[in-house]
Amino acid sequence: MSILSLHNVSKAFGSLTVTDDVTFDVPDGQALGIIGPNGAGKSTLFNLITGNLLPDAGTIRFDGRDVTREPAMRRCLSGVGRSFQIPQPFEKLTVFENLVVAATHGRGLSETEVTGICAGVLERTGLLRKANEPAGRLSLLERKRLELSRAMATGPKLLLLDEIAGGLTDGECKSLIETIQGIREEGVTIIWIEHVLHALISVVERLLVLDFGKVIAIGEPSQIMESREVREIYLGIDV
Amino acid sequence: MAAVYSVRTRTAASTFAFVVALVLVLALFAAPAFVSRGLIQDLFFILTMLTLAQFWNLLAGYGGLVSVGQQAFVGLGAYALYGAVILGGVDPVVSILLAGIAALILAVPTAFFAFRLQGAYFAIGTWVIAEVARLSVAQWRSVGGGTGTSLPRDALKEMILVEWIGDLFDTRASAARDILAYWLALVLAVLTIAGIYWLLRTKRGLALAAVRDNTEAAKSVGVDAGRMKWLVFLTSAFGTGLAGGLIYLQKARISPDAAFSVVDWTAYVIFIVVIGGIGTIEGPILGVIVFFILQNMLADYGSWYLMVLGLIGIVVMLFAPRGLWGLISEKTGLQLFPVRRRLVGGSLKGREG
Amino acid sequence: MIWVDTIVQGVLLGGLYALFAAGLSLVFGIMRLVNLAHGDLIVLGAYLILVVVTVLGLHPFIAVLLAAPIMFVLGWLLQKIVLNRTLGEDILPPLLVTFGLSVVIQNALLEGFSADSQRISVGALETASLPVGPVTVGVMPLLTFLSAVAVIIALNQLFYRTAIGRAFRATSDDPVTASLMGVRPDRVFATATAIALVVVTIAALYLGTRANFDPSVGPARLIYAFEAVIIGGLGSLWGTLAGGVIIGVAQTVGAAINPEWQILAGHVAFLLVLLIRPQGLFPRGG
Amino acid sequence: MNALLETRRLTANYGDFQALFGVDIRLNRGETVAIIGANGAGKTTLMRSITGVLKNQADQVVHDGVEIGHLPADTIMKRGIAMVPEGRKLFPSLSVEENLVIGGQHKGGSDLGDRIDSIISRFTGAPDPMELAQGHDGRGYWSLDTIYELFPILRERRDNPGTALSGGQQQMVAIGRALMSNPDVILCDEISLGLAPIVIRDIYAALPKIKETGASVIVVEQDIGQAMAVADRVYCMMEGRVTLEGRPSEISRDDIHAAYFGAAA
Amino acid sequence: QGARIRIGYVTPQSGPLAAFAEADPFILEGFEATAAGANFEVIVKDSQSNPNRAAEVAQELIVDDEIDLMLVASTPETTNPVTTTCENEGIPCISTVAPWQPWFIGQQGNPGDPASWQPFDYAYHFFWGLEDVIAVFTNMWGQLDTNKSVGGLFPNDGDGNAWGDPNVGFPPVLNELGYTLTDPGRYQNLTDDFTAQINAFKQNNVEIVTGVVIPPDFTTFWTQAKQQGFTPKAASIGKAILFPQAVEALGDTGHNLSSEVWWSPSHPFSSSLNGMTAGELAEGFTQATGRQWTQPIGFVHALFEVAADAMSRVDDAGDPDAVAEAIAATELNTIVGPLAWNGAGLPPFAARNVAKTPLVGGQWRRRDGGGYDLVIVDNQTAPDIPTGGSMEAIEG
Ligand SMILES: Nc1ncnc2c1ncn2[C@@H]1O[C@H](COP(=O)(O)OP(=O)(O)OP(=O)(O)O)[C@@H](O)[C@H]1O
Ligand SMILES: Nc1ncnc2c1ncn2[C@@H]1O[C@H](COP(=O)(O)OP(=O)(O)OP(=O)(O)O)[C@@H](O)[C@H]1O
Ligand SMILES: [Mg+2]
Ligand SMILES: [Mg+2]
Repeated sequence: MSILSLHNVSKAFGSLTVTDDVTFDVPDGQALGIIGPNGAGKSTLFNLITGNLLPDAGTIRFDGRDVTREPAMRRCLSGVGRSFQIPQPFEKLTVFENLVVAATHGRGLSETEVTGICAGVLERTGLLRKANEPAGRLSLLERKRLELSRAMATGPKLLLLDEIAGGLTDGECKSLIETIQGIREEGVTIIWIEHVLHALISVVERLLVLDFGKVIAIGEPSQIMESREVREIYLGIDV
Repeated sequence: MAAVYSVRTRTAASTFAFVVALVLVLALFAAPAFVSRGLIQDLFFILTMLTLAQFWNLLAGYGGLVSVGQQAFVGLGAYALYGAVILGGVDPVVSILLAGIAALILAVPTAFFAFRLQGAYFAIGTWVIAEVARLSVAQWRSVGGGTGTSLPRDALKEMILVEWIGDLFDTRASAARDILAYWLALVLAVLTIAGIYWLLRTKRGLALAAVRDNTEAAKSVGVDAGRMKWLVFLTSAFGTGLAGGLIYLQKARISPDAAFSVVDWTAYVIFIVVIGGIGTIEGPILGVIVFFILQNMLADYGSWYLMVLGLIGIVVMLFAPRGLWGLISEKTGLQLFPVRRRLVGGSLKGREG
Repeated sequence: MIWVDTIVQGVLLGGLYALFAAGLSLVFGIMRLVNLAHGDLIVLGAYLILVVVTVLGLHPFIAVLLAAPIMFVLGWLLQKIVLNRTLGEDILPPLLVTFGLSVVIQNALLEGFSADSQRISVGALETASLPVGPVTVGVMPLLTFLSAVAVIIALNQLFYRTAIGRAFRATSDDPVTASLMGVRPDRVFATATAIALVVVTIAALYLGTRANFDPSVGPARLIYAFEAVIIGGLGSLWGTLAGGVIIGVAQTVGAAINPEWQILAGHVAFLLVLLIRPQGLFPRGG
Repeated sequence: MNALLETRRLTANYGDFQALFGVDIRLNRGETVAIIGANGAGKTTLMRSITGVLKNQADQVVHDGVEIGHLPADTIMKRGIAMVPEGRKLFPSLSVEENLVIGGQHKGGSDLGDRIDSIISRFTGAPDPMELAQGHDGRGYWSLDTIYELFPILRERRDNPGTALSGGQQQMVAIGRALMSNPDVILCDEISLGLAPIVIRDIYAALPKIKETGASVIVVEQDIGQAMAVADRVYCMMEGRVTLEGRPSEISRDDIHAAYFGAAA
Repeated sequence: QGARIRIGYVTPQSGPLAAFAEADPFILEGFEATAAGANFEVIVKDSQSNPNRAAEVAQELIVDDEIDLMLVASTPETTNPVTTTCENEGIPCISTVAPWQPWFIGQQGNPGDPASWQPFDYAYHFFWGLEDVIAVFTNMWGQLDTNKSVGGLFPNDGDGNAWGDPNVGFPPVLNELGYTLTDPGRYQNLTDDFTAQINAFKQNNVEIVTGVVIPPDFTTFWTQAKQQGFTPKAASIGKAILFPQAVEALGDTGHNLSSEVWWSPSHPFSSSLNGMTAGELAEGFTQATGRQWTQPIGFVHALFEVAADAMSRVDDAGDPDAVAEAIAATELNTIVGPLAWNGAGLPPFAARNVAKTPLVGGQWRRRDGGGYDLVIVDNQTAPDIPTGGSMEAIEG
């Protein structure tokens, strides 16, 4: 059964079509990677799935319901969690409070019920030390980790991750991969946009390639990586 | 193996502040026994302006809704009270509740309209709605139309509790009425501050802060930003209506131009909040005291007073946009009404954020 | 017949409102500045013209030519020294600062000129009228309306045909990128306010000749001016004229039904337009 | 040899957030330098600091031997440093031609405001904008005609609103707009972003012509291949720091990967 | 004697009503210079022309300054909030310069329900009433040959609602006297267009215009009327053309506008405080300030006359009931005429609290070399006051 399915979804900004007739399914519990050049429309696709943007055409179904016109907040409640590519922390709140907002509102729980959940998430993502620090003071890497943590705190069934591995050292990258693997094993479906391919490929079962808003390939990572087209368009560097 | 965590909000300063506040409130309750009537009236003025300022601050400082139309709720609340007393024969003290309810009722269509507008448009839209309310009330002949009217003296005389207070303090009825109004203002102000503080400490308060920081992100973590706006707007309207009713109960005379005055009930209130420090509970408290002192020192200088007031507003906004409390808390880190939730326990034991 | 007259007079009244609003529209359109002191600046302009008229004994229409450059410089300094510091995402600083300014101007005028009603006299022109078809039209109201149209044409020419207008539009779109083009936004804003105050001076002439003024009459008209700007749509000068006319006609038609509804009708027209088109009738680039 | 443009221990902050940590780059006269790096590495922030959109210490940016870190953006532009901003940033209220014209409207410290400020500066001791902008009169090869020659399609669309164009055409307008002031230095931030390869080729084809007229160029690119192809030297940034510098021929793909992503492939 | 008697005086020194208070310093100086004045300490508070502020300063005077007596003057916007406050506080209050109906009825809870009206215990008012102004106006109109068609300009404010009131205002009396009234309805103050009213007047062949209009609105109306070809034979207007500056603002078109005259230098009265005649008081004001005399001067002076007289008749100035009683018992010849709260010429409900002063009619006449003079043209209501000419029609 697929938890998410997009059917002929399109979105344009003025004359620029950023999402062009996109159709795909994500089976429950799967991890899907999305790659594509800068400006291909990857983040826009996320915004359409989360409801931060509404599509011009097409339908989006989540968890068996048509959510095409649902506002972002409703979709979050029904289980769509996301991270932003450009981190969007609540800067005046502490890291912990950032998570409390997500956990209380995203799951509909009371504040006392979520303390443990939030602390647990922070432990997993390694941000616990910074729990009481205002989010505005975090470095870029910490902000990205906060994005991941906050998305996890909403208790998602579907987790959308937008470029969270850039700029990590080897060790950090490994532990990030472990964290994401862990989330997967709990049964959470994951869609991950990432330029750091080795990290992506070690997690996802399927890869979707986006170019100019169009899905140009979707399938087994190894197959996709083999295809000449993808290498040319995406990597840019001749190998 | 799971570590045990808990959340702490209190600080040493806030505990101290709480005790001081408690003593202060008790002292204020007892004040009529040992201070002059003039002081009671001054305190009434301070407390009602404080209430208005807290609600405007809730609206603009926490909810991001910069309204220039709060006089609509003051005026409508006050007129509802006069209508109930004059036409319905309801006891004035009971009518204060009706004032709040009337303001709440007006707030619903106002919000439907004004929420379609953003920023400056919102501000001007609310102002126009307040004008419409003023002009409409000015057509209400049975409470005097554009002329205005006074509260019937009988109703004032027979007001509940007045006699009891008169006996208690052995004063004339007019002084007893002042004391009653003062106590009501004190209750209203304390409940307002406590209520707003409580709201900020709940998950809704946290969501309010999140929406203010980043609306898109807040929506993405399940915060219903639209409902927060409604909550804040309706609450402010209700509280502002109560304050309006109380203010005009004490004045005993009303006219549309006075009750819907944008200068008295919105501009001065904005001035108080901004001087004190927007987006904090402490700010309006400080602001109202400064405003009161300025008014007392300078009011006899007529137009010079207003000029100075205007200049102070300009200077504070330009050079200390976070107000006096902003300056103080920046220097000292002081917070009397802390809302910051600190995670303690587990491996964080003993560490302070 | 009466209805024709009512509408004609409403349109002419709309010209007055549009004139009040044109400067506001310019400033609001370019820098989203809500200037609550605009009405008081008009009154200030009227006093300035009055002083020139009394001291130099000039005809008001000539006195304007002298007052306008003074107001231009005043506007420039005001924006450069005070208002530029208030611009930004947050609408509160401009709101509070211009409100403070409004209080300061009003009371300074009160100190300087007392609360006496004043009027700028244009002699026989005041009561002159022209028969236009079935209705008689006052010469001054007609001049007011034509001046409003002329001001809007002139501002449009400035806006769309000159280098400075290009800089206005570019800065309004994106001040940061404009500064990369060698445009200095704070200067552009200062120039815009300076020009707005020239328009204010023209509005002041008609305010001062139409009826009495005293230091306190500014704010009462401010709200109509804002309504005209918002109805017209952000940054559209012709829209502002249309907005003024809508409010003017709504007022006279409302009054013809019952004078009680006169001012209310203007506000209600405003609310109705916004209910249907929250972005106004002719928003620029919208 | 003196660099034409140089940053020295350049730092930049957005509020509490530090985005640049002591960046040193230099651009020699006649050179093309590419800056690469992942999203959020700080490339755009670097461009904004050089052009004065973000304020810095005076000595953190040096142009032609003059410290310019503290100057406002318009004065820096009048010194001859033009920018093609990320995301093109055309003015939607201006037509294509007006977008171009405004780029050349203010060159050298010559407008009335500058003259007034220059007079005022004599009394207040403030920096004199006329003096600071001296040495660049903005005259040169580029004019509306030569830009239409370079990008003929723009002549056809001259009266359209800038935003009604395709992405590639918009990018051409943005480049033309920067050229209109005949700058010594032109900074291009991600000019290939979101464009089809064929369009990218067209745009990069203009680069030699631009260099011919005497401008030195900094390009910011995420497309590493493109960057390598056009640059004399490359800087790679990560997390607000320069992590790699060199000539394209001298750097290996692994170096880039390490510098770019932090982790080895 | 010892302590001086404390009087509070609330007056609109700043704001749109400031012209009413323009003579305050002159009058106060004069009062302090009199023998009686030495017994008093007068504490003056500015209402800023704002009813809210007026009530506030009244409270301050009563509670903080512990005044024995309140004086207040100038328009219902000032007198009513102050009087209401005094009444609730049980402090005696004398007020003036507001017709008695808006003062009395305007302070009743439900002005529409006469059965509910109640007299005041501490508030006393002296001025004329609408019945007087109606009599004066109709007498003036009677001097002209007109079709008896009247147009009314009544705004939705304290004065306008009283003047236009269908029971106690102009309409019933005009009806009785055979005039037809065209009353288009209550407009808001600071209206920018009067086309609706002008059209209604034209349609009904109105030859006489009356009303109680604020100055800027009358200028707007009058100018528009001229522009739209409407010139009545008479225009008798309250409030707007009270002050000479306001008439001057009309340029040449102010000639022969008519208005009620409550006080003038030719009123044959003199002060009980210092014996000055009306003419001398006006002259003194002009010498002190260089400005033309205005009508409130006499009444503000009279306010202090009444205060001094009443206080001289009480033993304990601190006893509000005694003071109120003394005021009620006043019989004094003042600079505005004889004053007594004896109910003369008043309906029973107002008899206790109101004393009436004489009213005549006047016209503004253009002076050679600029400026206007107010000439009394009708004294049928108070024959003691001499006229200076007779009523003239306005020329088209
Ligand atoms: N709100 C918007 N308005 C106009 N254009 C937009 C908007 N958001 C994105 N775009 C444009 O849409 C295109 C796709 O953007 P998007 O952010 O989806 O790309 P992406 O694939 O996520 O790229 P990257 O790898 O750089 O993150 C870009 O050209 C971008 O400029
Ligand atoms: N206005 C801003 N306020 C706060 N932080 C910002 C702002 N602009 C950029 N940043 C942050 O500064 C860091 C560097 O951003 P910058 O735009 O310079 O990166 P970049 O290398 O140009 O990335 P990209 O390839 O996405 O354009 C990022 O973490 C970004 O989130
Ligand atoms: Mg993206
Ligand atoms: Mg960038």
